[in-house]
Amino acid sequence: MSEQPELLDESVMAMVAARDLPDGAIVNLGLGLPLALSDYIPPDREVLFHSEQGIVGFGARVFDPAEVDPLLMNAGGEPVASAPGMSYMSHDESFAMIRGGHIDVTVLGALQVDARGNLANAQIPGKPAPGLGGGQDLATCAKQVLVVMRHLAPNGDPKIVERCDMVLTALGCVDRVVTDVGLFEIADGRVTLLEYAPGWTVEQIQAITGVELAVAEDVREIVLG
Amino acid sequence: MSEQPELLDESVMAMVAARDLPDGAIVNLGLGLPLALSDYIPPDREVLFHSEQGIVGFGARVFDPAEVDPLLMNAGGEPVASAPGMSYMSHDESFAMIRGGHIDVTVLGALQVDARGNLANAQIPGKPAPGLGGGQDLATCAKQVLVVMRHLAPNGDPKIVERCDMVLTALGCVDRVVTDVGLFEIADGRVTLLEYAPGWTVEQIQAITGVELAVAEDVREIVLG
Amino acid sequence: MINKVVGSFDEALADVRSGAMIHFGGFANPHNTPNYLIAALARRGADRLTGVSTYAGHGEEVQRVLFERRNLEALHDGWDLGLMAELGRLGKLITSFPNGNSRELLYPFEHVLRRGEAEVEVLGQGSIAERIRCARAGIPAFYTPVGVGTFVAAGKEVREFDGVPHILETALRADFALIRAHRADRFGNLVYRGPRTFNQTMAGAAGVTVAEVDEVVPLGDLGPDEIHTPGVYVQRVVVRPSTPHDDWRTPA
Amino acid sequence: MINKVVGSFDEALADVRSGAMIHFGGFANPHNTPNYLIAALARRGADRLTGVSTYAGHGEEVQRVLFERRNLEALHDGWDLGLMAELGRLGKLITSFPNGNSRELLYPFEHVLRRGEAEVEVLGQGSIAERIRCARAGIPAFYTPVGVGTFVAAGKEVREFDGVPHILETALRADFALIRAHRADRFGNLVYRGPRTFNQTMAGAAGVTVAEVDEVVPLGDLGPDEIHTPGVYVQRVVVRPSTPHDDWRTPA
Repeated sequence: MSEQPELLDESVMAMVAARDLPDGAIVNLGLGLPLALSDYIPPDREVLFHSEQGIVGFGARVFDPAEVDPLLMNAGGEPVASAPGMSYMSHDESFAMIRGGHIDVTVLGALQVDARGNLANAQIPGKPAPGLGGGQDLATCAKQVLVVMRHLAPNGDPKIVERCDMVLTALGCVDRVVTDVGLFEIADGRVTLLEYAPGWTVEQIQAITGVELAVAEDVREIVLG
Repeated sequence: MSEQPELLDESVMAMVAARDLPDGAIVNLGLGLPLALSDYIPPDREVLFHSEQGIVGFGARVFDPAEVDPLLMNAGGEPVASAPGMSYMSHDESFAMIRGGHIDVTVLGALQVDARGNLANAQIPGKPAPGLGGGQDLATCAKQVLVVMRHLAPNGDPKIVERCDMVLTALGCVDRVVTDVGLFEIADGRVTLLEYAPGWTVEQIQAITGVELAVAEDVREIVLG
Repeated sequence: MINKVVGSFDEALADVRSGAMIHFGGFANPHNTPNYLIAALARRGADRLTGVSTYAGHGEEVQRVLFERRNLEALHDGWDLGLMAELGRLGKLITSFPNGNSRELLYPFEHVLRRGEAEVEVLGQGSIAERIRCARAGIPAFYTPVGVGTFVAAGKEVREFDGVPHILETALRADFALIRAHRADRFGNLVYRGPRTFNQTMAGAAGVTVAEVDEVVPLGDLGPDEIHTPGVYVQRVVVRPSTPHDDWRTPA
Repeated sequence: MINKVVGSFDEALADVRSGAMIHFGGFANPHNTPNYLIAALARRGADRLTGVSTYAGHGEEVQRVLFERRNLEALHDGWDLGLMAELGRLGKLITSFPNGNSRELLYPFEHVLRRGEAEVEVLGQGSIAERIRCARAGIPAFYTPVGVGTFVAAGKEVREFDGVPHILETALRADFALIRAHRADRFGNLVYRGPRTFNQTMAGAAGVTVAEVDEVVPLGDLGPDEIHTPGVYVQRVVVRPSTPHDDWRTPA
């Protein structure tokens, strides 16, 4: 493992994920790595970020305490900016929006993803009970499910696997995965490498992946912007 | 019939119905005679009138065209006054309010009411299809169902009957009935005369009623206020 | 850039086809009805439509009488579902009021029904409202005690909860929802004035929700606590003409 | 005269009994949580409560750490469901987040669960939200595709609609709903500020809904288009103290 190329850092992973969000998309950001996406939307694109507690259309995260609106947080409790056209609603309306299929892209963290698109992100190791948050609703009902996660678990196990053996959040839902080594598509029971992180080879990525990868014809190095 | 005492007129019927609405009650007013109730609330009592299209807390009807807010109508399309504390909502929320049991009293017109409390007010004779409006929801879900109607149909048939033979709106729901000859309670399969219009005897009322009446121990003449 | 504001009512409904299912917002009052969208739908000429509406529409003549009775000035552009009935464009109507309330005033749809030219499904307003919300909210079916033991229960599953019988009702999703609101911004965020009727209920319960509004304001003018319908639920916005038209045939 | 404003938080919760089911509004942020109602519930001493909440509560210590991480000033009166967990008052919790999100920060309720002192029902936020709305709206049960094939489907009826399996979920009605809003009038009409979370969802979904508010304004100050929750859904209103308390034991 010592000869591995560099892993993408979290902000680059978020940029890769943000790069492909279409103009006008309604996008929910889940806990963990996905929360950073609202910081990386190019100024020429309008993406409406949705959060479970009843917000659609918020902006980038706010790090200056003087600028914080204590009521305006993302799903992870981080202060975010207001943006023109933003609106507030109730939890029931917020989930009517999710469950009614009005979310274009949901960006979720994960513990495991498998070749059938199954998603496991409920049972954090060591916690006494599984937690779902809004992830199950989002994974089941959003038009596109994009996972952003480290390629390997803290214990070194691959997180993209043949078949999830952790508590399942939702079945057959994941469309794309951004990890710190590449961008993958999941469809028809197959995981396809679309883009690789600078310096990585297909073989190196395959070696740390728990399922046999297909490789896109036009596989290429990740380029931002 | 020529020796009959006078029938209560519509405004007096509305006053009788309004008289017994408790302070603070949430009250829906149905089409026809019930619409007049919002004109007759004593100034020392606060009654919140609800209307299906998404209003709670409206006031008396407005007859001066100069005072009309064209958006603020009762369920029958008659202009009504705004009142402090009034609020607007959607049709779905308005019916969540109705169906969730939050309406204390629903005041409905009727074609027939029977001894089991069944209500028929859907199929107006001569119309090509039954109409329900919000009446079925209200009759099924309100805490109390108060019918205000003429005692006899235009063709002279009694409207309080042993068993409805017209299209049913809801089963076993009617609690009280105000007609132009008296006030009645329906419970346990029995219709009880509580109050009679001035000049009327129990026998005269029984003679134009389609079911055998019980008579309250303290039966008395209707007094307003 | 997101801009849901469309230049004309005709453009907003250019892709409505015959046989489409349409939610019609409003409640028995031309002031909360999407009048110009209905006129554009009439011009579009699509027929065999399935409509969903609280009521079957007054039509011009009944509306004039009702306004006169209340000493109100009649509108020249108060088009409602009655126009679609008069033109024979409705193949089916799902409604709580297929008829007028008075014995002497006849809705245009009553004539259609008498001639046997359309189907009707009569259902209580609350069940219609909830079925529409279900479409917005991704719920295929729910149970309600409303309608048990009456004609609306015919053919529906009955099931007891806590000893009380309930019937199963299903979601009502349309191809288009035509609604009326007061103000909008380019994201399609909406603010209503007055009772929000089926307008708010239907927003988001169709493939394409089109809002007819009094004015479009700059983005940011509608505050986050004030917006009633988030633009997520709205695909197209059209502004009413500043000078009322008096013939539905006039392009708008 | 209608006046739902109650003089103290203790008075507002004086009839809560042990074993009651309680909806707790808010979402992982003390600024939208009914802090003083939770403190009063703690003083009331009722236990074996069944709670419904998006999350299990941070408790004072976790909240302090989270605020420090974000360079925000910690609140002294930011009490949340964690307080009830710390005091051992919860017999059962229905929630989407029984644990903290981070591996190193432990919610008070995690300790309760490890000790086996309470039951937990974990369910997605959307299914919880819809089940609560059903209680407000008189719907005993509905179908949803969310949770099919996962642990939440255990023991639930599965049924296909359009070839897609769905599970049956039932209404969640509580004895009390404790919610937070910005302004109220004496009718109990409420206006919120910011995301309305479970606060708006739970209003009307309990026998008694109690709203903790920043201020009560004269009747009529809240306009009909502006009110988020009609007072019909609210039984009691209590105003937060003008000077924050720093001990939950202090009567308020």
